Amino acid sequence: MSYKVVHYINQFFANIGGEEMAHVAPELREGFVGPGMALNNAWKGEAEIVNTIVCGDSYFAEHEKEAKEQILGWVKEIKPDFFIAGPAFNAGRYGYACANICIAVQELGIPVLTGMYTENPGADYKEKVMIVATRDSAAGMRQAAPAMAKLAMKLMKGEKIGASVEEGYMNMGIRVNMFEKERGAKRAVDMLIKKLNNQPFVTEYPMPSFDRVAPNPAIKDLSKATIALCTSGGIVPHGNPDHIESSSASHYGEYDIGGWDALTPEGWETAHGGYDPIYANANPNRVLPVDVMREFEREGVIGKLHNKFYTTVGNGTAVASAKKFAAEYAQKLVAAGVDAVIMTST
Amino acid sequence: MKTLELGYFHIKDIVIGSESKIENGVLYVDEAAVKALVLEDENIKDVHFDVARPGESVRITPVKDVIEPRVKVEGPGGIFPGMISKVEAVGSGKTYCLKDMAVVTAGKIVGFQEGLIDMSGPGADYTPFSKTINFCVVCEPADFLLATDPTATLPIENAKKPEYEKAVRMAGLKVAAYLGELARNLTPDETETFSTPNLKEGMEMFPDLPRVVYVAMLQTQGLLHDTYVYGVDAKRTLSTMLWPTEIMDGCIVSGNCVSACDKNPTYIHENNPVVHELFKQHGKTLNFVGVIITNENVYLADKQRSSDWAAKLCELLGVDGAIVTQEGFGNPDTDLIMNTVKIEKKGVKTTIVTDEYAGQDGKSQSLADADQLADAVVTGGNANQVIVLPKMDKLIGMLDYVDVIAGSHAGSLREDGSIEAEIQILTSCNNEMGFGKLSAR
Amino acid sequence: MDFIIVTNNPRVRDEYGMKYCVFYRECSFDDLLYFVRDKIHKGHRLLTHPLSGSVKPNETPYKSIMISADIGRLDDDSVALIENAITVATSGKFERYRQRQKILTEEILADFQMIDYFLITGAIESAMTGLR
Amino acid sequence: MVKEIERAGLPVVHMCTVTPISMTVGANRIVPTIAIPHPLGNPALEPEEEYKLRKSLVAKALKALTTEVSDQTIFED
Repeated sequence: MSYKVVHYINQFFANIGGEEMAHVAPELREGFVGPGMALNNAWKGEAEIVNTIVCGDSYFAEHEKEAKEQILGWVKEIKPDFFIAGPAFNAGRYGYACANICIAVQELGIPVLTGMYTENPGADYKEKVMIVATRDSAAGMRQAAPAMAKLAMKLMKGEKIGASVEEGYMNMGIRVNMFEKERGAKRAVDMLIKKLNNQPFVTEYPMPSFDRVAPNPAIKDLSKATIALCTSGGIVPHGNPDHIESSSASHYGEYDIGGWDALTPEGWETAHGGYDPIYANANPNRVLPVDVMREFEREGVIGKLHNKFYTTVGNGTAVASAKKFAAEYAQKLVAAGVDAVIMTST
Repeated sequence: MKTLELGYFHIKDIVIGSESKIENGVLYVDEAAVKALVLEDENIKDVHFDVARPGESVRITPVKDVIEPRVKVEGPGGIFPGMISKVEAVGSGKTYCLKDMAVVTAGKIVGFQEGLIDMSGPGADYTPFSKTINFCVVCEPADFLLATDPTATLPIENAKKPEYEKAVRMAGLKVAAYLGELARNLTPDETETFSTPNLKEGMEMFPDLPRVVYVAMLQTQGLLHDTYVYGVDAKRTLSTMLWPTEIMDGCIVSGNCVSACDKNPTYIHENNPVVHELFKQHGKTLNFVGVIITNENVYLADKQRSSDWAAKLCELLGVDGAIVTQEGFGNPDTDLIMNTVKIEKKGVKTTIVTDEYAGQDGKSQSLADADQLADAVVTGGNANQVIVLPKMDKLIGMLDYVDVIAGSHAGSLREDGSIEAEIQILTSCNNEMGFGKLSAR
Repeated sequence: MDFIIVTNNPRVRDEYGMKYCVFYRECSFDDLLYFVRDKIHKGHRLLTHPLSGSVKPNETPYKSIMISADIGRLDDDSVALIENAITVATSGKFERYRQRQKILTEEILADFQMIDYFLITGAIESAMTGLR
Repeated sequence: MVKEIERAGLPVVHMCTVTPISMTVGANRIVPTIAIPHPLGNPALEPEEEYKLRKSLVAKALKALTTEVSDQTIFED
């Protein structure tokens, strides 16, 4: 009995056509198509592509919901042991489709794998789905197919997966131990020699990175602007009705301050576990300055104070989730026509 | 020019008997003689010896220190200066080493003590001391150290523990020096020579090579966290310089055994891997200038001062590059980042060696401190990785404490004798001088 | 340097309580870190590293931390150190020790107290010899 | 978090006591505040004085929002 595999490819690799045919809707075919042959050969009968799903890259990008529904429907029917997509090399929309369809199939409990070039936008999903790093063009198929086939077979068999550099997948943000060929001291000396000679070197532990976003243009006319308040100081309605946790919060709060001229200790408090709460509880405006914002509103200094504020506890503990929360409520602020934000931190 | 010749005797087996000698690669140990040596210290009530060989089903725990026996046969000073020999400066002449073996001191000092060496099985892949023939020295504390004070709420008077720690530390060094002495008048199997030019000579000899210094951070925080240099507790020292060969004569010895995975036992100081790898490149791709030693203290002003001095010495020497190695986790990460950032800011390129505590799932932040200037990192792997160590036929030491040693948890010691724990209980498995091949991505 | 030792280690309280300014609190390791954090927010400076020693957070229940007696401007470095220490100690990676603390014997607790006592002793020596 | 708001296209001013942390998290407009437990207040002051202090800090933040910056900028006064 060999493992049943479903393979996802785009219109180009199915030989339907290039950009001009990128609009084609998903189509289910029997057996392998195009690059699937190389995978099948590498598996030597231990696994076999039973079906190939072909989808146009533009179609997937523009009709993601429909495409996913259709494809997941087929996958549920076929019940494969494994789902493999691509490799997409440097094709951006193809990479995006491969990563996203893999994430969706993975949620069904079916192991998945895709492959693409490290700078493909789809590679942004490398922490969510295992992605084999390939070269930047289809000329790299000869290396990519066997590499993907080998790792796929390990996943199908449920074997232990080594560190990213050993297996050739992109680092998923999880530290995995491995044995190197050389001892650490030699690796350190070799790395230093490269660094001294201005040659490229790869650190074994990249320091947490701090990317930057360029500043947005300033507000031209404050008196017409809607300003929103946000805080990582954990200000919540008294009694913390949404049970925002004092640290590593799993959600953020969205609260209406319409009708509040100032925050009162009876109405508001802090849920933050990261500092002594007595001062904020005595006067919550010390963290979220609703009182002075209202005065600025009355004075016409600002157009309007947005009637909702967003709150998180910012202990720095859950950087990733804080990021997610902010990204989410930032969209709400944009949609509500807010022009600028004052964020207070404790 | 400072030159030291090391003579290597490859030890094939160790036999405990009634005579001490090295013959045909076999080390014979007179049990009564070494016992008398160890019991010279009244803090030790009893001692017994055992031999553990690679591949045997043997577990040694709790390990305190690991030492390679050496003897100084030519040149000033003696082995382990300031501890065993008088404090004269070493690092030149000729020194003999008993290779492929080690003296391992074991026995409980504190109740949560760790350090485990498996001579076979999966654990053996992680600790370098599964590959050496180990002469184990298992000590027992004197009764007066254990005397129960009937008025005390605590069952054991632990005020004397520092004395006992010292007694066991010295016992290991004395036995290693005694065994090393057996090689004094013999001919080594092979020799290797290490030479370091002084600054002026080095500049003239290798005008075009980048000049590199090695910055070794020594753990110096308190009892069971200490390191000694020429007999001085290194927490009371300023960052200073050594010839690389001084280390080979045992001028740095370890008093460290808490969190065994990333402590540098004396053996690893003697065989400092960074020193050896830099010597291999010396005169070829770089000019190895020397060693800066600096400490890792608890007091923040000490950290500030020591890292300032390490960076200042780099600046004074005008080096192009530096390798920085660490010892321990947590607050030493702060020293590591302070050293690295300050040295980089002097315009000196650095590579650092550390290890990680990324959690059992590998998802936590690996280091307690970080900086973008530390862009060239070698890692000794994630110490939180879980491992199951099968039961061994023979135990040297005691297992009473496996349930409480770092990296283990209640129920670590299973009924079948196997142990489920994090790899951090294995001696030197995440070594931060780059002694091993373990890494992580 | 005038200092305050904040500790949950009875041995440090007993040995140094009469000699130096010692704040003893009967609390967990984490709570001690939070207590020190609040002090730092009020303008005290950290004088010792909050993760001193190789005994892991939660492995030992005891911790002694030295802070400045004087209150000044908020010290950024102290804030970063204590926040990092809290992040590390509460990250969950030392969670299994928390369970283990329940099974520690009196003897082992005494040993943990002793190690912490020696760590802070070294710091006291440094603090007594230096003015800054 | 400030970065995510900036990324969404909204100018944002970060009012924060530990400005190095604010720099690290990538805020572009930064206004230093009083203390961690009470960034926009000072319990040692009389309520009216404290209110004035808060108002001056928020005014500084509003000014920051109307000031073009090209890089991370701390608005000290």
